[in-house]
Parts: sequence; C-alpha cells; structure tokens
Amino acid sequence: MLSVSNLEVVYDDVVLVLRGLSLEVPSGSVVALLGANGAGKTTLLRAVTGLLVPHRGKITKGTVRLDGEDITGADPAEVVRKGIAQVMEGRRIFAEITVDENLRAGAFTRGSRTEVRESYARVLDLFPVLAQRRKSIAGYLSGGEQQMLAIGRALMARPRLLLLDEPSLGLAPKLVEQVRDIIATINHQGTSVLLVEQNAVMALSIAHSGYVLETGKVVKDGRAAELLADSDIREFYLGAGPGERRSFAEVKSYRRKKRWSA
Amino acid sequence: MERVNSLLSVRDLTLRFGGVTALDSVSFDVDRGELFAVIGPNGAGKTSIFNCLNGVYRPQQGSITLDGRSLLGRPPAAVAAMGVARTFQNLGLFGHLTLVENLMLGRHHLMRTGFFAGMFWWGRAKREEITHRAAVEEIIELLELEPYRKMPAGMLPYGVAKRAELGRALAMEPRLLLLDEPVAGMNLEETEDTARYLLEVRRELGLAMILVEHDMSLVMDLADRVLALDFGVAIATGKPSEIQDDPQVVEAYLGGAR
Amino acid sequence: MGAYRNVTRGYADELRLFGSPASRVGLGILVVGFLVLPTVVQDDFWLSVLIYVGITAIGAIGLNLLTGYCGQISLGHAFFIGAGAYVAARIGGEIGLPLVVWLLAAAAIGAVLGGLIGPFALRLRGHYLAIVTLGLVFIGEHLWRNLTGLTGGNSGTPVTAGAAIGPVDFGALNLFGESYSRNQGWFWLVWALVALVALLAKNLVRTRPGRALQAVRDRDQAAEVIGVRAGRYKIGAFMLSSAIAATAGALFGSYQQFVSPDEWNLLLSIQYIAIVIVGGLGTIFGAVLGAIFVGALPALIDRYSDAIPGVQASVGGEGFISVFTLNQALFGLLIVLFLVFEPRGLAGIWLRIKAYFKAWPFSY
Amino acid sequence: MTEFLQNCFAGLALGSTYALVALGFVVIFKSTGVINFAQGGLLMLGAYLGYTFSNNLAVAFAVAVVLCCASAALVGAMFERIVLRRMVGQPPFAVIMITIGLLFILEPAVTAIWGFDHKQVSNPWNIRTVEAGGIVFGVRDLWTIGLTAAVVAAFFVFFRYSSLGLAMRVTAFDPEAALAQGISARRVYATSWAIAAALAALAGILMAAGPGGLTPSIGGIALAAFPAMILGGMDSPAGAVLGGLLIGLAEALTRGYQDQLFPWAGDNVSVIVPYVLMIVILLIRPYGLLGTKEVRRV
Amino acid sequence: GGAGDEEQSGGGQAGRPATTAGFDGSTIRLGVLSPLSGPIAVIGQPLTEGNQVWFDHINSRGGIAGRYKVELVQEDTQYQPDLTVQQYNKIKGDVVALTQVLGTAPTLAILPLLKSDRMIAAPASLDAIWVREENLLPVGAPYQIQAINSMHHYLTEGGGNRNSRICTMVQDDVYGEAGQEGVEFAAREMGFQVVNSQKFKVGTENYAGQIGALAGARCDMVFLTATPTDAGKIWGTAAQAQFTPRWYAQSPSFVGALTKSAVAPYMQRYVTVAAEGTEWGDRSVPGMRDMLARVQRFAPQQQPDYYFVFGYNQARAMTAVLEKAVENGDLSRDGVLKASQEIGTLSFDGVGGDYTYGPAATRNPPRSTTLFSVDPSKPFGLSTLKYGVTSDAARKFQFQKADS
Ligand SMILES: Nc1ncnc2c1ncn2[C@@H]1O[C@H](COP(=O)(O)OP(=O)(O)OP(=O)(O)O)[C@@H](O)[C@H]1O
Ligand SMILES: Nc1ncnc2c1ncn2[C@@H]1O[C@H](COP(=O)(O)OP(=O)(O)OP(=O)(O)O)[C@@H](O)[C@H]1O
Ligand SMILES: [Mg+2]
Ligand SMILES: [Mg+2]
Repeated sequence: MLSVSNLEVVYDDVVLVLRGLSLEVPSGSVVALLGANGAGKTTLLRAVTGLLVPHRGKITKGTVRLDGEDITGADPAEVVRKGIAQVMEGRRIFAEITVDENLRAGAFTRGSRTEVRESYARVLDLFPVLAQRRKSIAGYLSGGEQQMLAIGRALMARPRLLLLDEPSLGLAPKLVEQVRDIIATINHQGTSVLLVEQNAVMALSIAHSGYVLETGKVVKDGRAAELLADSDIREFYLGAGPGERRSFAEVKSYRRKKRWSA
Repeated sequence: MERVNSLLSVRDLTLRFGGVTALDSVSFDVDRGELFAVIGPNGAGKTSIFNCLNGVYRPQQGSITLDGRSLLGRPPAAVAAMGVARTFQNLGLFGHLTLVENLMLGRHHLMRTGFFAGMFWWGRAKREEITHRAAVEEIIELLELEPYRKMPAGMLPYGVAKRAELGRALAMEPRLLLLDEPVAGMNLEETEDTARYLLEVRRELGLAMILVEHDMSLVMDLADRVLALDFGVAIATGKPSEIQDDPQVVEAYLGGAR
Repeated sequence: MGAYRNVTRGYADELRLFGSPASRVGLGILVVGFLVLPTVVQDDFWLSVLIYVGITAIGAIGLNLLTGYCGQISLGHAFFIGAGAYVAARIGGEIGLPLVVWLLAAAAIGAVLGGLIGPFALRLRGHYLAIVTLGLVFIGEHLWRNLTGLTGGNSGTPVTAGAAIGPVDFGALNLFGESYSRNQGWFWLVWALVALVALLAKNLVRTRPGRALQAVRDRDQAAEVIGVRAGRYKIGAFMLSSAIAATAGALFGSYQQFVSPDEWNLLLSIQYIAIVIVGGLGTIFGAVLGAIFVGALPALIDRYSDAIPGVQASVGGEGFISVFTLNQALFGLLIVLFLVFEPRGLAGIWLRIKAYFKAWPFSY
Repeated sequence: MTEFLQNCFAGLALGSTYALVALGFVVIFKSTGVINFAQGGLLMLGAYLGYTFSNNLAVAFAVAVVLCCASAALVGAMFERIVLRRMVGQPPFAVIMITIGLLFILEPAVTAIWGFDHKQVSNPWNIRTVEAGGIVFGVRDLWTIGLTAAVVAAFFVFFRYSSLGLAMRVTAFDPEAALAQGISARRVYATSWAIAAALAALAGILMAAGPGGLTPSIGGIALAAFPAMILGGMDSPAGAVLGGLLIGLAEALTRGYQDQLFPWAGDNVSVIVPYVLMIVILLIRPYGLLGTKEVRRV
Repeated sequence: GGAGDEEQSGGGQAGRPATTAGFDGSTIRLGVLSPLSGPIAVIGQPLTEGNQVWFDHINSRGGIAGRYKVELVQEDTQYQPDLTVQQYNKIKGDVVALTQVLGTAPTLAILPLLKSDRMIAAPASLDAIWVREENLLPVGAPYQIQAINSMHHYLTEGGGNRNSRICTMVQDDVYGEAGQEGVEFAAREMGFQVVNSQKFKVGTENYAGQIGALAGARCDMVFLTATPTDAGKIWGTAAQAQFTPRWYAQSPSFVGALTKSAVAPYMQRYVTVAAEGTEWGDRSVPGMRDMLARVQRFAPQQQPDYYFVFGYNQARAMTAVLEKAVENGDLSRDGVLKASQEIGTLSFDGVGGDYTYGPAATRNPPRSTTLFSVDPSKPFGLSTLKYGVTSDAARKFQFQKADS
C-alpha cells in the first residue's frame, strides 16, 4: 500500500537525516519501525504526510507512493484526504478546545455525518476515559489521557493507512496492552498500520514485519518473528528474553556501544 | 504513624478541578535518601501530586511539609528555593536557550546577581558566573552531556533533552527530586543509562527522590517503596514486590503486563 | 570536526564577549568607523539621520529586552520615549542640570512609569497585554496634551538640555584645537551611548537575570518551578525597557530641541516593533541593525529618489508617486519580503552567513 | 431623556462600525493567532473601491457595496496566495510584522491611486434623517446598525453550520497538527483573510457614505476598534460585537456628558474612554468578556 | 546703495551680491519644507504650488532684481518634526532661506536650528507666536485675529448680541487653541460669555456627542476651528440633528469639495467662513486679477484654493526680502536676516492684508478678516459676505514671543 523508495531528506538545507531509505507497508499489514532516538523515524513519517515544510525540511531524492500513486511532497491536507492519518509525535492535541472538538477536528475530511457519529461512538468506546471528559478542555488532561485523545483523533479520520508515532508513550502498562489490542482490531478491520515504537516488545508482538533504522538508513528488516529472535535486537530493544532480564539496578557503568552501521 | 527519618510528609491531600477529583485524601511520607515511586493509571493524579508539592496547584485540603516546614501556599519559586526540584512529563526545557544556559537556570535560586550587577558584569556577576558554571560542568560530565553544551534545548534529541532536564533539576542542588516519567519514550539502552544516572546521583548525593513512571521494570528495580494511586485515591503503599502482587493494583494498573 | 576550535583555558575565557580573533577584528573596525565617520561624512543630513538612528537603536535595545528576551509585546514604547523627552526638557532644560543627571533622571522616571504596568504584566498575557500598552499611548497622549506645565501642552515645549560632560560639550565640540559641529559631536555622543547600552544589555542577557527573562519567555510556569520568580522578572523587564526608552527619548528631545505631543503616537511604537522584528527578536545586535535599516533606508531612498523613474520630486513635477509614498510602499514591501525569506530577521540572515562560512567547504 | 436616547443611538451606530472592524480582527486572530494591523488599510482600500464603483462606474450604491466587499475579499485572499502561505508554521511575531508591512504597502498604494483630497461618495443616505419619538435617526446610521446586525447574524449562522470555525481555531493553535488532520491551513487563511477584508470594506464604505466624506485617514478607526476586540475577548466573534457596541456607547455617552461628569479630566477625555474601559475590564477579566483562557499545564 | 567694494567672494557689492550657500551668482535657491504626501499634503501641495507660481512669475521677468532666477528645493516632511529636522539639515547648505515651512510643530522643531544657523524661514501657518521671531517671516493675520473679527461681525451684522448664547468647537491642538484664545479675547473685549466649549480629536468618527452637548446648551452661534474632514462630519452631524446655530468657521475648516457634498445646503444657510483677502476670481481686487492671470499662465490646472493664495503671498514676502538683500549686496544668511528687518510695510494688493515687517519686536501683522458665505456656484465655493473687517478688539490684540 505504502512504498517508500530511496528517500533522502534534508533539514535546513544542511542536515541530511534520511539517507536513501526504502520501506514497504503491504496492504492490510502492521509494520513496526524501530530505531534509536534521532534515527529519523519521525522524519520518515513527516516525509510521507508532507509535513516537512513547517520544519524547513525537504525531500531531495526518492519517492513516496500510495497504492502506486506518487505522493512525494504532496500537500498534507491532500494526503489525509487520500486516507493516511497520523498520530503525531508529542501528541499535539489542540489544548485549548474540548476533547469533543478535538475529535471532531480529526473528522474534518469526512463527508458523511452519520459515519462520523459512528466513528465517534467507536472512539469513546475504545477510550472510556475520553467519554467521561468529553467536555473538558483537552489541555488539562493528564499526559496519558492526551495520548489517548491523539490516537482517538487519528481514528476519527477512518484512515486506510494509519501512521503511529510512539503511541504507547506515557501510557500505563494496562493501557499499552489495550492500545496494542486496538491497533490489532483496527488492522483486522482493514487499516494498514505503520507503527513507530520504542516499546519494541509491544510493537513486534503485533507487527507482521519490521524495520530497524539507524542514522537514516534501514539496517535490518524482516518478519516480526525473525526480528524477535535476533540477538542484537534482543540486547538493544527487548532486554533479553522474559525471565532473564537483567535488573536496572545492576547495570554496569560501562556499556557495549555497538551499532550495526559505522 | 510518624516516621523517624521523614523528609517529606503529605497528609490528606485533596485536589479538585470542578467536578474532577484529581487527588482524594492522599497521604504518604518520603524518607531522606529514599527513592519513592508513585504509580497508577493515566489520570490517576501522579503529576497532580507534583504540582501540589511545587505550588503550581493549590489543593483544597491537606498538608505538605518538608523537614517540618509547610510547603502549602508558597509560590513555586519559593518551594524551589527550599530544595524541591523537578523534571516535567512533557519536557520543560527552555527551547531557545542552550543546554548550558538551561542548566545555569537551575542554579538561579543559588545565585544573587540582579539586573544592575548583571549589566555591569565585572566583579560579582562575573565571579558568580564562573563558579556556578563550574558546578554545572560537573553535572554535564556526570550525565555525559558534553557534546550538546551549546545546542539550543529545542533542538536536542528527545532522550538527550530528558537527560538535560534531569541535569537542570540536579543543578538546583535539591533535597528532594521529583521525576515525572523520566524514561518515557526512551529505548532500552537509554533507559539503562538513565537508571545508571539515577543510581549514581543517589549514591553520590544521597537525594530523596519521587519517581513517577509507567515502566514497571524500572520502578521495581530501583524503588525502595511504591505508592499506587487510582482515581486520586491511594490504593496501596509498600515494597515493590508487595505492590506488584496487590490485586487492586493489578486490576487497575498492571493488567496482564507485569 | 573542529573540536580544537572549542579549546578554551577556562570558563572565564569562554565567557569573554570578544573572544575570537574574528570578533576582535570586527570590533576594531567598528571602533575606527565610529571615530572617523563624522570627520569623513561631514554632511549634516547624513549625520542627523545617523543620530536619529542611534537614538532609535537605544530605544530598540530596550524594547528587544522586553519583547525579544522576555516575550512581552509592548505597543506602549512611544509613551516612554515621550516621557523621557519631557524629563530632559524639565530637568535638563529648565532646571539646567548636566547631561549625566538628566539621562539618569529620565531612566529612573522611565523605570517608575514602566513599573506601573506591573499589575497588568502579572495578570495579562500576550496580545491582551500588548493592547493594554497600546492604551497607554493614547492615555499618554491625552496627558501630554493636558499637563501643560510639564509638556507645554499642544504647542509643545523647547528642550534646551545641554549635552556636556564636564568640560566636553558635545553640542560644540572642541578637541585638540579642532572644533566640530553640533552634529559631529552628537554623533559621537549618541553612538558611544549606543555602544554602552548595547554592552550593558549584552551583559545582562548572558548573566543570571537575562537568562531568567528568557526562561520566562520560553515557559513561564516551568521557570517558576525551577525557582525563577516570573512576575518579578516581567515587571523588571518592563521597568528596564522603559528606562532605556526614556533615555532614548531624553536624547531625542535634547537633540531635536523641541518636542510636541503629536510625536509619541502609535506609529512610533509600531516603528519600534518593526525594528526589533526586522532586526531579529532576542538579539542585541539585531536591534541596532533593525534601527539602521528602518531609519536609514527611507533616507537613502529619499536622497536618491531623483534617480528612480516615476517618482515625483516636486509639486506639479513629473511622476505619479511621491517620494514618501514610494518610500513607505517600498519599506512595507521589503519588510514582507524579508520576513518571508528570513523570519528570524536581519540577525537571522547574519547567522546564516556565519553558518555558511563556518560550514563552508562542506554542505550537509 | 431624549438627549440620552439620542446619544445612545449615536453610540450604537458608532459601535456597529467598531463591531464590524473588530469582527475582522477576531476572524484573523482566530485562524492565525495574530493581530492584523492591516485591517485599517483594508478598510481604506474597501472605501476607495466603493467610491470608484459608485462614482466613477456609476453603479447603484447597493451594487457598489457588494462589489467593494467582494473585491476587498479578493485582495485578502490574494494576500494569502502571495505571502501568507509561505508563513505556515513560522513564529506569530513574523506574521504580525507582515501585516504591518502590508499596511505600509496598502496606504501609499491607495493614495497613489486616489490621491489625498477629499472625496464624496455618491450614496442614497447622505445626511437624510427620519424622526421618531423626538429622536432623530440618521438614515445612514440606521443602515449601519441594520447591516451590521445582518452580517453578524449571517456570520454566526455560517459558523454554526460549517466546520470552518473549528478549523480556524485549530489552525491558529497548531498549524502543523491541523494540517495532519487534513485541514488546509492555506484555505483557512485565505478564507479568513477574505472574510476580514470584506468586513473591513463594508465598514469602510458605510463610513465613507457619511457626512464627512472620504479621506485617507479613514483607516484610523481600526485603532479605535482595538479596545473593542480586546474587551470582548480576542477570539470571540460575539465578544467583538459586544465590545464594539459597548465601546461605541461609552464613547458617545462620555462625549455627551463629559462636561457634567468629569470636567477635571481634560476637555477631550472621551477619546481615551474606550481604553480606560478596556483596561478596567481586563483587570477584572484578563481574557476579555467572552475570550477563552489560555491553557497552561505542566 | 552700498560701498563700492571689488566684486569678490567674501565681499559683495550693492546689487551684485557675492556667491554664498544657495546662491551661485545667478540662481537663488530657496527651501520648501512641506508635507508633499500624506494627509496634510492637501495643504502642502497647493501652498507649494502658490510659491512656485509667484516665483515663475518673478523669473519670467528676469528674476530677483531682474537678474537672479529663483529655484525651489522641495523636501517632503510628512508633517513630522524629526523628519523636518533631517530635511532641514539636508538642504540648509544649499539654500539662501526657506520660503515655506508647514506646520506648527515642524516649525518649532527647526526654530533653534534656524537661530543658530541665522537662517530665515516663512512659516505656513497663522500662529500668533511667529510674529515676534526674528528668524521667521510670517504672512497674514493670525488665527486669533480671524476669531476676533468673526465675533465682531456676528455681534454687529450677524444677528447676534451680547446676550446671545455663543459657543466654540475647537480641535485639540495648537490651531484649536489659537481660535479659542481669539474668541475668549473677544469675549473680554466685547463683553459676552462663552457658554459652552467643545474640544475634539482630529479624525474623530462620530460627533453626535459634541453636537448634542452644543444643542443642549442652546447655542445661537458656534465658532468652529477644524480641518475640512472633521468640519464636514461636524456639519453633517449638526444637519442630521437639526441643530441650526450660526456657524463661524476659521479658514482652514473649509475646502471647496465640501460644497459638492450633501451638507452643502446646510452650509449655505448656516455657515460663515472667516479668511483673509478676497474670494477666488474676484477681479475687482487688483492683486487677485494679477494672480489669476499668473495662474492661467504658469499653472492652468490649478484649482481654486486658498492655501495656494497663502503660498503665493509667502513667496511675495520672501521676494521683498531678497530684493532688499540684493540691494544691500549681501545674500549671505546674515544679509538676508538683516534685509528681513528692513523691508517695512508690505502690501499684498488685497489678496492678503498689509504686513508691517521691520524688527521682530515691532512687527505688526494685518488685522483684517474677510467673511465669506458658502456658495457652490463660486470657483472655490465661497462668496464674499463682508470684505476686510477690522475690529477694534483685533487692533488691540497683543502678540507675544513664543516662550522658551
Ligand atoms: N526541524 C529540524 N531541523 C533540523 N534537524 C532536525 C529537525 N528535526 C529533526 N532533526 C534532526 O533529524 C534527526 C532525526 O530526527 P527524528 O525526529 O526523525 O528522529 P526520531 O527517530 O523520530 O527520534 P525520536 O525517537 O527521538 O523521536 C535528528 O538528529 C534530529 O536532530
Ligand atoms: N489544571 C487542571 N484542570 C482540570 N483538570 C485537571 C488539571 N490538571 C489535572 N487535571 C485532571 O486531573 C486528573 C489527574 O491528572 P494528572 O496529570 O495528575 O494525572 P497523571 O496521574 O499524571 O496521569 P498520566 O500518567 O497520564 O500523566 C486527570 O483526570 C486530569 O484530567
Ligand atoms: Mg520521533
Ligand atoms: Mg502525569
């Protein structure tokens, strides 16, 4: 469904952040995107949705295709209309309006009022807390509540492809599980998902396939099960297997600074 | 029950926003040098506790004392001067200032230079800048922030920004350190780093800390005691291992993931 | 790359204002330019333009401390400029106290008046505060028109404040057997003061109080939590900025020798805002650059208008647009183009140039 | 009593003009988060366009009004096309300055085309009056009040039934996040500038059709409308209308009675009454009468 | 006549002055500092045109003393004091004197510079404070005189008496204050009361309040000091409110365009304008006849306008000074300054009142005012109601120096 090939992105005309990155999100699948801070995950999502402009970023090479159609550098509003919605990094909810209005802003591109009402009901169903706080000003919600709102808002667009930038950030463990289930459900209902996560356990447990990003390049990719089994991934993202986790209290004061590239 | 070694003592703290009760008669103590964790579902009131301690929110009821002196009713800056430092859940760095300047701001309440002295630079202002800069450099070294010194905080990578915030809080030379989700959004490696810094800080400075965190493995590994909140109500307090198995906590917070 | 560049022998070294050889060369050029310029450019027109520019630069530094560094927009700058001018008229002119006294008195009174905004600064935010300060301009104008004893009312007042420091009279300078014109003397006086105010401001913003101002600008709640009393600094910024504005106003009045209430209007305030934004918010250097741009560009266009086609140089003359009209339109156009190209203002362009040279052989 | 009512009527008429201008401010503030300093310039442009339509092209006055609003709207939208779209996501300061730049362009452009001299707009109202119950109503004033009421009503209906209002607010708050919801910031900006320009033009032509005729200083009224906008709350259209009327009334009444009420305050104190009123109200309500409080949380 | 020095730089000769700043031996350059754009340009432009037409006329006869052509150096001041200072500095080395400086504040701003440079300037406003300034060369009867004579006319021929309810409406600036001062002086001299005074800010949008207050005070007569934009609105509001006192308006309140507005009928019935000289097109006055001929010749597109007349008169006064200076053989600043004190009484042939110059301390400005009624059929929309009113009170009025 989404295919990114050989993408290069430059910020401020000088900072080269993506260096020839290629990636596929097959129709109907969940793809996990892992990578250290600053690897360029968010930048990739921005490049897909056309949101580089406000950050003084530019695509200098490569293409982004949605179902074969070239959407490289398209207008963001246009991209949303074509069925891509995203949960932005840092939540970015509209703090000064109510929860309810935030959700309705998410449905801006949709025509049918009845469908919007359906989605609305579904979101409140997924996040009962939001139903309680419907009339509250979104900015006063707790961090986790805001995260739920951000996910709910993206769902309101009823996208064909959902881009999630660290959806589990700041959520309570129980909720992380719920979000994982929600993603799975959405996916079952036909939405493809590109999931950027630091919580690799969570991401790989629902993903069909995954990519690992390192300084703007894909350094590893494969089916989720393969990645889960990979020893490097276990060491750096999963903290070894269940039961054999080493305690944070016993971390050595030196680290193995291994990287795949460089 | 009075604790012998208590630094912070919170009693019957109640905070309401219109119809929402964010905190409902919460009480707890934090001992000197203790690492005290607060957990609970989203919206349980963890950040609100910090906001009450800091003087950002005015609770409707209850008392907060630090070393026997009440914190209630004091403006945030006064609380800071009494030795309470904090990191923020959504990053509270000053985006246009460099990392060094952010850390120097942590030392604001330890410095004296006013408008006049600052303008004239030579003399006290200069001496003060230099001595405090040295203190800040120690923290930079401790947290391995050297490469980012002159970078505007707004441009720091997320993990570094979180570390810088910790640095700024440490620069305040606090007696009590409040950490609001210090490892949210970090990968395993960075989480390990942060854990290491926290332990180091604790070992070297012997600070009392309150840690709010959803990463249960971190909480379980580091905390001396844990307070679990749900809907503003304290549902359990105790050793991490006790809390982990508390059915109420499992039900409200941990779910299957513990 | 370039790690060796950061080698310093201590923090004191790093804290020096003119640490690098390049900046020292720049400083040297500026000093020489300052000393020599009035003897080369003896033209009273250009000198008077530059004197007004210098006075404006001082005022703009004040506004930039408030708006650029502390994040409080003020449309009331004209009010404080006016107040300063009247202080010069009364204390420097009527009572006849010397330069240093009336400058300091203007600053002190400016600070007190700035403090009056305190209650509003504490309660109001952003644009609301800006419009309240706008109200100050109108209320001020009413006062200036009615407090005839102080301001001369509608007819204005002469300002006879002298510009002498001890035996050195900048109004009629006699140095080493040479005598210099009033405009030459004033050029030196004003630009020396620009340098002084810029230095003080620069020192301020790199020390504790200046950092606190910027923290309040970026996030006032977080600033409170780490121990910065945001309210105090907001008021402090208002007081400081209006003290500097009043100083500039006092110089303005004394140089012009006459002031009237029509001069302290909203347009003047807007001009100052334009200067700090065009120059670049949050840079001292930018305020000076902005003042030069806003003050000297119209003069330049005016001077060379005959060479521009379509411009009407005299009444009934050829052309469809008068010099001033063209001037104003061009000015507007340049502002728009500038900001579209570089929203960080002139200082931003300067930074870009520097970054370009630093990174030079390597792009990316 | 009649005198009082007469003054109230004058206040309402003046207040309606303020309300139109303030509404323009609010529309732009709501969608971009900046104060539009060019509003006075747009008003001036609208008034002169109206003059050209009505006098030079000699179309019926009603047609001229519609044409001048439409063409001003076009200018507003063009401004977005040429300039503002490049400013999406840039700091509000820069955008404010751009509106100031626009003002500096509009004013000389208008005077270069139409000159500085006094112009009389042909119009059916002039100084005609009707009388009722001892009070004299200026026909133009009645129309001003009526048209303002109609425009305001249309405005509220429009916002009630279109999602544009919400789109504007979220765009102002976070243009990038708004884009990510599929809300085209450009379209929002273009629409709001068009609306604001049309409102300004309407206010301009209504003023120019009065007894004083038309001179380039007509844009100055935008300054007087600042307090109206602030007093009502910068992001509240209803507040703009309320603020406009309040300021208009306060101004007219102090003018009528300043000799009796505050002779000590100087002869011309009514000029500053709007500002004093604004300041007092802001001290009590820091976000105006109907404005939204800024949300800050740590 | 003067001493017969050698013709050299440094020393001049009677009738053959030495070159100096602004004079290259053949052309005399004079400065004009006026708002040539902006709202006040409607005044600055015709004034400057008036200067120009007069000097075109002089030049067509060979120039000053039949020999030296006059050239104007025009600079736009925007009516702002600080710009005026800059522009003054720009041209001061290039002109012999300033034949026009427009605006009270701009003139006051350059006054100290004029004094230290020993330059003279002709201010283009009717402020009374100019009369006693050595460096200024005013023309015309000051505003106070217009106001006093207006009151005189109202009490004698305008249907009013001492018990009439006399009011004022003045704008909140120096010009307004001058009118107010004149009326108050008249009140003391002629023994009437001012029952109500309204002030307004220039550019006010709505005058209902003031008109209401005046109507409430049952004024029989209102003396108005305003500029045309405001005056139009004021009379429009009054007409709407059906408030119909006798209006006397200071000359700058009126502009021909007002007679094309809907307020014209009201003005025709109730408004009297006080100004100097005669109506535009009145060929019975010799000065006006000449002026019309010169306008026809040098500026045929010029619309009737009394600022034009004012500028024309200014240029005349300046010409007299220059003639004198040339006669003295000294066009230097000191020479011109000296010449300005030696010219005695100057007649403007009925286009303006005769002005007695000489040393500033003994100058005597004209004391006469012509009252006009509004008449849309006339070229400038005014027809003479009463020519050359000179009241006793106006004669008595004392002019003070601007206090510093
Ligand atoms: N606006 C910008 N201007 C310049 N550089 C930028 C900008 N935004 C991001 N970068 C740089 O691009 C690199 C990649 O950033 P990006 O945000 O895509 O990383 P990420 O993988 O999403 O990291 P994280 O896990 O912290 O969210 C970083 O080094 C960052 O410093
Ligand atoms: N200023 C406020 N106004 C209104 N409601 C508030 C305010 N601050 C907090 N709340 C509400 O109080 C409750 C507790 O919020 P708090 O931020 O303390 O939660 P938290 O435990 O930190 O949650 P999270 O883990 O998601 O950060 C939430 O429901 C929140 O919406
Ligand atoms: Mg990211
Ligand atoms: Mg929280």
